[in-house]
Amino acid sequence: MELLYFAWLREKVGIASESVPLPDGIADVGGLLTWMADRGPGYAEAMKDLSVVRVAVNQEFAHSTDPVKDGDEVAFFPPVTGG
Amino acid sequence: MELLYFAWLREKVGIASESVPLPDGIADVGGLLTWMADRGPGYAEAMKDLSVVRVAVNQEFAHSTDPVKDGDEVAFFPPVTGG
Amino acid sequence: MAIRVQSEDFDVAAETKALVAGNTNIGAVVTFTGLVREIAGGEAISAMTLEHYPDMTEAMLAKIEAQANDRWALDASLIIHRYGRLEPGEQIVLVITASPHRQAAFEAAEFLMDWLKTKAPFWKQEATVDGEKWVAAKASDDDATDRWTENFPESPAKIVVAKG
Amino acid sequence: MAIRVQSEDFDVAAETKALVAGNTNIGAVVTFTGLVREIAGGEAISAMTLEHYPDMTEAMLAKIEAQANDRWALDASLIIHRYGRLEPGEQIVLVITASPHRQAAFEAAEFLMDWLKTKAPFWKQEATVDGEKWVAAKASDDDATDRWTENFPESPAKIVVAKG
Repeated sequence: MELLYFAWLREKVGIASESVPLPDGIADVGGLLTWMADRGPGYAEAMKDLSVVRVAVNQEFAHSTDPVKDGDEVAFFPPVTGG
Repeated sequence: MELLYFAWLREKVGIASESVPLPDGIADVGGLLTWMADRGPGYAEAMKDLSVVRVAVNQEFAHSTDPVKDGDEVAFFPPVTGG
Repeated sequence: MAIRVQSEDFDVAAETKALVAGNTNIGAVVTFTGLVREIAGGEAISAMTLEHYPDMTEAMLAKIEAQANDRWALDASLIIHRYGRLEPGEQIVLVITASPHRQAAFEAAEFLMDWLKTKAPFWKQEATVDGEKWVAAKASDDDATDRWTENFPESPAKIVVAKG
Repeated sequence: MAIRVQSEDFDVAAETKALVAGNTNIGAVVTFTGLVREIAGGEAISAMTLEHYPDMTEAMLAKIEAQANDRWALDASLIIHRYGRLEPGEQIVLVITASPHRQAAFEAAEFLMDWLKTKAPFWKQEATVDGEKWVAAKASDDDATDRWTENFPESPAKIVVAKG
């Protein structure tokens, strides 16, 4: 799957995007987030306060119970501030 | 006093403005309207349906109980349709 | 706030630029432009003629300005209303509002348009194939204005006269 | 409806003209222009940088277009959003709506702006004397969006994860 990071999430993780295989046993957005927080200090820092993390799966806003599968584009970012 | 007429009220009355002395015994907008309707066929026609007549005294919207006095500028017109 | 009543056309871009230029406190600019429609009330019109009462428009301006500025933090605002003969596609009216924030700019622009529609002394006459017709006021415009306040001080209330 | 995401500035007058030209069914045109303010959240800013997620903006467009057209009779509409570095006074965003009637044009423009503020994937970073700061989202923007619907289908709901 393709993981994308934006704004301060990108800065904390340290990269804008990466390709990873779907981790074993992960089937939804909530599982993916828990797995992400364990990948290292930058990821842990980025996922520390999930109240300010939004997730989009294949360019659509997703909830923690929404499924993820290999091949998905999953983006992590703060609440939007455009307009 | 100066009387002004706009839109179809002007067309029915036949003139855009006229100067008249304050009629005897007239002290408010309602009295003036009743007096106006008796001035001739054009005036009667213009004042036939008062639900579509608006009055401004000295450039301010006025109610039937608002006073009129000599020297006032009193305008008669239909509900506005600008904008 | 300024109001201009004129027969000439106006340039929205130039007016906006003049209002906003150099004021970096402004974060939101709303413009409303009203155009003459070719079809009005189901009938084709070839032109429209606007009559007005200039002294009253001027006299009303100070009040509407005070109300708008009491309600919203406006950095600048402008109203232009044309009179005379206009053809379909031509511009009739312009409202511009500028504020630090978008909600104030939107609300003030709507308020000023509602005011123009129900309180400003302009009257439209449409030229149709059946001849010239004065446009009737819409109750929906009064309703739109009513949302801004109860007891609007200069409400153009119906005249009720005791027949005697 | 069209949406354009670009680093270049835009010309409100030219965009409006292109949308409206020749359509005499249009009676009301509303434009909203968002500008970079010099003071934001009480602090002076020297510039702002906008980051965005282009594929998602594109993917969201069809939905927002369908919603706006279900709700309002729009003859034309346009959204332009800039990205990259912008200085105070520069234009950030443009929304134009055109309709036979003013209420539809106003409401649709507000709806599109509320959507942009809460759903469109853009992020602002401000340059202040203390360095660069990411702008925090405002709850008031979510509230503004909530007025348009309950159960907004693509609502960016908070993620709740059971800690285990």
